[in-house]
Amino acid sequence: MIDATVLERHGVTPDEYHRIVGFLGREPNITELGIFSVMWSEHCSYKSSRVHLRTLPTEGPQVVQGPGENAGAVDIGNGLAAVFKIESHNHPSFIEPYQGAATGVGGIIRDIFTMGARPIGLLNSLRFGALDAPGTKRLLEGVVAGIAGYGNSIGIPTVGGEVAFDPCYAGNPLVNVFCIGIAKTSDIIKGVASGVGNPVYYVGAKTGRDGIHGATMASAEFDERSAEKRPAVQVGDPFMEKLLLEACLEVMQTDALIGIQDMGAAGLTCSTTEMGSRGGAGVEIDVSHVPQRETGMTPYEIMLSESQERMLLVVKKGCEAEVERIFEKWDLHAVRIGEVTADGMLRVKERGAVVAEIPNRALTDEAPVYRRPTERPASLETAQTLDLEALPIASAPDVATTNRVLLLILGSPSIASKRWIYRQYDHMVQTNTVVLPGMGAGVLRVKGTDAALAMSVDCNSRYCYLDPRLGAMHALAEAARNVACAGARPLGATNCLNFGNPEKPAIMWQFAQAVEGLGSACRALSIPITGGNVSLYNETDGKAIFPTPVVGVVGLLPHADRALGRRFVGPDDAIVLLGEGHGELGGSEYLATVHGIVKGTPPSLDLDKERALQTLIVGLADSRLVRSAHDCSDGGLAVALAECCFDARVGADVQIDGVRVSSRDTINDAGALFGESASRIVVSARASDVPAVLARATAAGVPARVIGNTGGGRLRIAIGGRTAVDLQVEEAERPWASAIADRFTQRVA
Amino acid sequence: MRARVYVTLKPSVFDPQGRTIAEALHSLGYANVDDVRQGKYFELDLQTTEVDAAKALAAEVADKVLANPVIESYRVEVE
Amino acid sequence: MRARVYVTLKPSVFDPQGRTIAEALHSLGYANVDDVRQGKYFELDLQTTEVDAAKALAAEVADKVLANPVIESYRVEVE
Amino acid sequence: MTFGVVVFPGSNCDHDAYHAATQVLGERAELVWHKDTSLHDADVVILPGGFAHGDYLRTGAMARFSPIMPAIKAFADRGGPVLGICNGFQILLESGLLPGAMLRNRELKYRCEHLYIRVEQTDTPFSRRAQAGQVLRIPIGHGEGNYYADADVLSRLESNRQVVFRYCSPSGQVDDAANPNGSVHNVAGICNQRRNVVGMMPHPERACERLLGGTDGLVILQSVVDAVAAGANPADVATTSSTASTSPTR
Ligand SMILES: Nc1ncnc2c1ncn2[C@@H]1O[C@H](COP(=O)(O)OP(=O)(O)O)[C@@H](O)[C@H]1O
Ligand SMILES: [Mg+2]
Repeated sequence: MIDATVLERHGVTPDEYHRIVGFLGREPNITELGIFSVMWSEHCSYKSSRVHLRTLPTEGPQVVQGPGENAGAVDIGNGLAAVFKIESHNHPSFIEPYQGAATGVGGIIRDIFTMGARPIGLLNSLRFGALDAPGTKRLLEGVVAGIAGYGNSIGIPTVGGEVAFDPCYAGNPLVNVFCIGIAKTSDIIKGVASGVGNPVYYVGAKTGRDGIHGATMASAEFDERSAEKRPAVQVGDPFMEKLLLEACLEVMQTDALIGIQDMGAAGLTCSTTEMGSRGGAGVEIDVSHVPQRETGMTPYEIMLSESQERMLLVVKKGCEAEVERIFEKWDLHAVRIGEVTADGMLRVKERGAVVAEIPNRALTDEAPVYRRPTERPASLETAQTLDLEALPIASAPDVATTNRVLLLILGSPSIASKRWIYRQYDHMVQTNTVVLPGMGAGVLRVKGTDAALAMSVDCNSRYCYLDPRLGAMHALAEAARNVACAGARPLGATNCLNFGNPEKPAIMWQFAQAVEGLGSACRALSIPITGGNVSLYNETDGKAIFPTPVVGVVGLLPHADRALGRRFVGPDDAIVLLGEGHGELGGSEYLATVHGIVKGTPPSLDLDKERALQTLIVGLADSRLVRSAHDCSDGGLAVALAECCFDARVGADVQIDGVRVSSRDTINDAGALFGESASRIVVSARASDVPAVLARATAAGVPARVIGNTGGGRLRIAIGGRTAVDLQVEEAERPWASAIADRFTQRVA
Repeated sequence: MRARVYVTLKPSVFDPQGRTIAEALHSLGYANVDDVRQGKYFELDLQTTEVDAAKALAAEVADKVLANPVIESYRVEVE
Repeated sequence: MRARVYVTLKPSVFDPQGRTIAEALHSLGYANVDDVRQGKYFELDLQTTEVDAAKALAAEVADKVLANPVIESYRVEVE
Repeated sequence: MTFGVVVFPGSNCDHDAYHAATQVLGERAELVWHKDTSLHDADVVILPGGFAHGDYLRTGAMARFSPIMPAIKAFADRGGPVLGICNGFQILLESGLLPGAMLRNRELKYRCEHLYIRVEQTDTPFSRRAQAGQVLRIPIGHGEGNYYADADVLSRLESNRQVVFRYCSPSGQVDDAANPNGSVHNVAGICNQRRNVVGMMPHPERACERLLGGTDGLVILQSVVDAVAAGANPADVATTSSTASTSPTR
């Protein structure tokens, strides 16, 4: 019955099958094979990534919960913890952008409230092909509408994110969603099953045939009861999730609950086995008690269904009525489907007859782990070779041309304002949003305290392509720097590692390098990783995406009212540059947008300097010595300065030093204006505070210099005394403000 | 000529909106309504005067723009 | 028995969705589509087995719940 | 005084209204579950924003059948002040407590941002503290805020001075450029004939704290605190008519 074709369809290798037989001491039946296949899938078992992920630093005095639970958590004082995680929904969003993105939001929200935390914020990190390429606009529009449709409805503000466009994502967009919640540290709930005889409850949407993955799909061949066609697309139901969220949080206020977990990937299978294995217990369920949306579902289908908006609970014996009553209040029917057992087995019955019986450990701890071969791609050498002298530009700089180049970069969709996007997200519900999207890191006050949390997701995948190790370090550093620019001290990070096919040594090399880089940056900045997600096989027609390790960092501001935004506050403030530029153009937005090339090596990154810089800016914010702060990254100093002027319509008059990276002055100017040297922040300060700012910087060992003043209606940048850029702020703002919106104009008369 | 296009979720796709409406109807006492599925309905005013051409045009428009073939199916009528 | 309910905006009410679709169709080159109006479509599974009773039930549900008389009108069919 | 904040399944600004009433205004507030049939001792009722029943059929379409609705109607009939915010406004429309209906935003997109509204009428319990013509900066967050009423209803609304708030420019200009959703006559909020029931799309509870970027919403909530303190049955509130122009420039 189980032959090579069946194994292949389940993505189970002959070796793995051998191990399965070993664990069971017999051949599995089809339901058991299905259960093994999903639990041992890359998505659930992390079999290719686990050896690398183990090297990430996960500890620190602030860590309340590290990796391994549904989400990580850090202590934020006042007896509270911030619970957060990021997850990908790339493939589903490509198939059906609206529902794929919506269900991605739904899934990550469940991970957070499962921990006993009330979700208070969402971020999203999106990657698409070139915006003008066919299909991109439809994808972007659908994904954004899906995120909005789910998040707005359930009432969790989307307070930030990032969006980038590059042809490498044309066949494989990325949709990563981050969620953060707040729990009392003492009330954090885990996904464990324990206490023999305690009832196991199912609550939420009914189980349908949706989401049973193609690769693990049962076919008529091995089960006559199953229908031939099943939709891969799941439809999100934010209303159901809102009810689940409120009801679960209410149940968590009682002492009736032992453990709880959402049914995400691998549905009922994953939640029963993981909860059992965490609690060192077994779980026995009868699938005939599982609420079903369709008729004639097999145990195989019920166990593997990935229907959305479902939760599994282990309840204290004797508290059943209390739990059922709370769910009834919310019009949800909690159904008892089984109980906790002592024998460490996952036992599945159908109307009393055992249809699957597997030791939990075999599905979780004993799942295969691979150290896949790695090999540095030969093509990297060429990519890293950047010949600035060969760039086809004039050698003598003139202001008109440089103005045009700046406008071009400001209007590049990756740099341009994302207002058209975040305006579709409710970013104010829950009345906590101190710093709105578009102003830098999202900042949410913590009600009942003076504090606020800042959060940012970042990754420059061009850097990661050119040097995955350094690129990943930049991702962590940039996310942390954005958080620090808001005035918050980074406390912890989560990550979503989006890569190609790990069975290719070149991809696996990228992966290993990126994890190494991420780990070393986390250690240097004392930011532990508390959780994350890995998304592999992001390839179309054998062509992989750029390695994209998206990092989300969460930080704490003791005083919410000291939060900073990017925008200049008014005229006559001094503009101070913290950090130094070296004209590094490798992998820059300038090269990509103006010259259409992704080449060179990413900017260097000195993590000690980065750490000093971040500590400095957090201190300056706390002492109210600066009025705005903006990280200088994509597009370099010129773009950062322009963005400080935008929305405020406050101009800037700036003088900077030149750099020498080429024999031609145009290129030197480009390096000074658009070079992306790391560890730089543009701040503005009252003139009277400048001495204090500079003194603090000196004490911290951070280079700092007054580079100009705010005021007037123009953005003027001189290099070594010679005017390089001179534009009306309004003129500069136009392409930036409208680049994305104009491509979607849809105004009805 | 007027064409009517009916777009519905494919039968295998879960329709949470329809289900929620059905449940609301139950709580209002309409126990006789077993299930509800919600779809979209379009009226197109076409310049075409021939039935077959109108049908073909409406079907093309439905296929390309009005329905999402991944999860929806459609039906066209011309009057 | 299955009832179908079609809910449309009253002719006097401006339909932004229909208008947007019409404009999108024009920009795709479908100049033959003069106008589009979008409505809602419901399929109700009723326990009733009599046509008249089914019609009456569906109409009641449409009137009370499915359509908003301020802006919408509806039509019921039973198969 | 006590604010009664009604919680429908899918309400998501209920806690925001509660927070504004208790933490910012320092008043009492109670969350009233939609299956309750009594408003207990609420002096003012707020129907908060959100997505009651997911707004799956139409915004507010199913909430109007909630068991609490008869109590709200009775409260309104007695002259009690009722404020519907966003989804709450939509529920008031669906249940007939206010005239008209909501269509999708003309650009078909959900829209969340700070906007400006002009106070047109000050003889309602939710605007009595404002100056006629005062411009308030208050956020919106909705996908279906395109207010519609047919010509007759609209002219009655205007002649009875029932348009309480209109979308406007920062300087108070009521024109199409300031209209975020296509509402007729730039309507952002209206009241019933008796003037005690007000519905508005913008969220005053989101604009009550400096930390969150502005406090212009306070005038609306403080108005009703005054009204209740004055023991005013809104029908008795001084009917000093407001001076703002009643017909918008279009
Ligand atoms: N998808 C999105 N959702 C919400 N906000 C976004 C999104 N993309 C970008 N933003 C916001 O726009 C601003 C600029 O984004 P980005 O260019 O990535 O900032 P930075 O360069 O500081 O990392 C940030 O405030 C960010 O939160
Ligand atoms: Mg960024």
